[in-house]
Amino acid sequence: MFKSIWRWIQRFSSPKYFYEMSAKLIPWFAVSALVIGVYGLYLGLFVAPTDYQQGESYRIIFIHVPAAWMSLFIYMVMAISAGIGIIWQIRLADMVAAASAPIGASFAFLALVTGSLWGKPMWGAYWVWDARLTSELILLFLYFGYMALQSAIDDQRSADKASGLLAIVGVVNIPIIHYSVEWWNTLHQGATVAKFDKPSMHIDMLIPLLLMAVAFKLFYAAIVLIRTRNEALYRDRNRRWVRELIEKL
Amino acid sequence: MLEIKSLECVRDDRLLFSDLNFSLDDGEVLQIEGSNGCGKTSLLRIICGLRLAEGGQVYWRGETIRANREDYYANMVYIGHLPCIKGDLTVLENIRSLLDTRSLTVEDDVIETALSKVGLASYEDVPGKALSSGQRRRILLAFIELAGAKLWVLDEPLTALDVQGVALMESMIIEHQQAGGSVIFTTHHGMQLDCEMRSVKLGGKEYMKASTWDEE
Amino acid sequence: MNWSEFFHMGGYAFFVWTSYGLTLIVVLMNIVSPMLQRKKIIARIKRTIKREKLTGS
Amino acid sequence: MLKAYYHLLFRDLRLAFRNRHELANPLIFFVLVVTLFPLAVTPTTEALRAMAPGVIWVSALLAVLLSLDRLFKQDYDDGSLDQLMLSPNPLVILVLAKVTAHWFLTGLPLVIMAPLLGMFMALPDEAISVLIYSLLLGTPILSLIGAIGVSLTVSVNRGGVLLSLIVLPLYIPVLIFGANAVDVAMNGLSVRGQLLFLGAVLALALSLAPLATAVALRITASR
Repeated sequence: MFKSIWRWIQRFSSPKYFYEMSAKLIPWFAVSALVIGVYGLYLGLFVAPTDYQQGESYRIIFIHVPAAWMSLFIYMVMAISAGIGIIWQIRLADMVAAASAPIGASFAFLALVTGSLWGKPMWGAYWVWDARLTSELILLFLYFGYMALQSAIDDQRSADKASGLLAIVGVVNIPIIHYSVEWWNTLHQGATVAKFDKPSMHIDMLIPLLLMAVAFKLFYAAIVLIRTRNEALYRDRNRRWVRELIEKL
Repeated sequence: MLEIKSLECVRDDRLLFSDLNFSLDDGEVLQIEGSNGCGKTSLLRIICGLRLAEGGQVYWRGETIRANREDYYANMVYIGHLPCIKGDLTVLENIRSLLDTRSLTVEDDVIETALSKVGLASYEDVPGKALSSGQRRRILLAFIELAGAKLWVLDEPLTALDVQGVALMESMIIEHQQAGGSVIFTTHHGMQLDCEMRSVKLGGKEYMKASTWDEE
Repeated sequence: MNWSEFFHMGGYAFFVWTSYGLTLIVVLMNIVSPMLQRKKIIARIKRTIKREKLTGS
Repeated sequence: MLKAYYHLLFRDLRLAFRNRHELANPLIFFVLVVTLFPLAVTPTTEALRAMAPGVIWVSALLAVLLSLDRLFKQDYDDGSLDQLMLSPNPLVILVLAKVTAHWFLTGLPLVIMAPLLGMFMALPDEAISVLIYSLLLGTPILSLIGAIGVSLTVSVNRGGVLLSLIVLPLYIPVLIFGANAVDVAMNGLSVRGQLLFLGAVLALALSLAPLATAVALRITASR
């Protein structure tokens, strides 16, 4: 019983099988991301009412908050798949982890930049040591560390395992970092600065926000599949299935 | 005693070997042969449990070396390319710290006998940095002798040894075999061993060409 | 609401549109870079195949 | 098992004491960096007091970071690390021994040196004692987390910058609470919460970091 499940997992996690399957999945994710994203943007930019405190500037929320959520979500995905790769020796999981890092880093970067663009009208400065922005910055550093370690080790397998372990250590640390930054922030800033992403959430604001979050997730799914396909091609460059595939191209 | 079953090793996406099977009984000597880069060192590191194989298992007394870790490591000693000698410790301290990792307590005079056997008599207080590389390797020979292991895994044990050193290594292997121990080794130097010996050849023609290979 | 008012964003046009513009850039980069990467990898494997055929191994 | 721990601990300590000049280096670095701040900013008492907790803690952090290398580098280069991993004893115990040795050789001297630096930075007495407590709780965490970082990067050539890149973000909570404890003590408030937090993180690091380090060492050795 257990053995047959294991076989099944191994078959479905073989890079070759994944490569074939993912080609069919990507268009679905991409199209639904586009549709939901466009609808979300329409609701967010045209339908959602103006915030009575922040005026129109709050509309940055529809990308800033989903981007921040995604950066954290992708880190979790990275750590979990790296853990699967380390424990069960499933190569596909390592590939997913490696493919996720640049996407997650780009979302963290986006969250930082949009956050500071939002902060300028709110606080009068592009950068304020706000708890969320600071945590996001540290998260970006964690991504950089992962990618630096991944590219510094020559042997692919060691690189995967080493950076994967770092991702897991990072995940254990994220709550601690988050808590301590939050605590540090309340000490040093008091209540003079308005809270960041809690404008009184009107339902017409909440729906586009959630739609955008879903669109971002689908977008990530499409891109991570494309990137994992690249990883599979590159890592298996000497295996027969890749050679046959390339000769056909 | 030691059994290797369908071992597979991949390095930089090159298949070094696959479906490798052999076993080693008490009192057997086995040489791993093959050209540079064919995976001899990787194989020895897999046998020691330092490197994880892409497929297959290594069994010690019927159980995998992971399951039987404590017993295996108490009975196996490995010597790699590196000398494991600290320049700031004396010869005696060096050998003691090596034995400590194996949780062995050995009397001073036993160590002295072993040292004199490998040609390092009265070197006990000399710091490691004052030794030549051949002398450092000789400390390792004394360590193998004292380790009390049944299985010796030796990766290029003749590196940096002079003629007497080579002869010493050869006689030690034969002695160990006659006492019922077993040895796996690799070497690029000719080793004249006056005993029964088997060999496993890695990187035969079929593997050299097989830079392309199949899944599973 | 007319279009010029919409683009004006109540005086916050710069912040809002820079944010959305940057998002667009990041999204596009995420799409383009794996495509380029794929091209590079395929070209590299093709070169390897060619080399192996030449050296006859 | 306990014997294996002591043997390795004493071996590392002995090795370090054979190289006494190297032993002092992180300490001198620590004092030197702290000295730079009054020179760069201003030596007035109020200014010094305002930045003292942060400056001392950041310097301690960097001093530990610079010394992390000696945790595994030498053993990796001369092959002793392989022998340690082939020991019949659990690798976690050996990792703990190495980390303990590292703390004795860097963390503890930093703690001992702290009162002097507190005086340099015009800290009041009660703040100095809190500085000692916070360093006493915090530096072992730095060694424990650092051990994970080094064991992942020992095999990398010129891994020094890489090591700081992956370790420093993980040090942030310790820095925040350590520096804040001193800051709060200067204002005569209770620092119980901060020290308890550091203690909790220490307990967590003590139980998880050696495991992670052992796994990391296996990954590094699997070459």
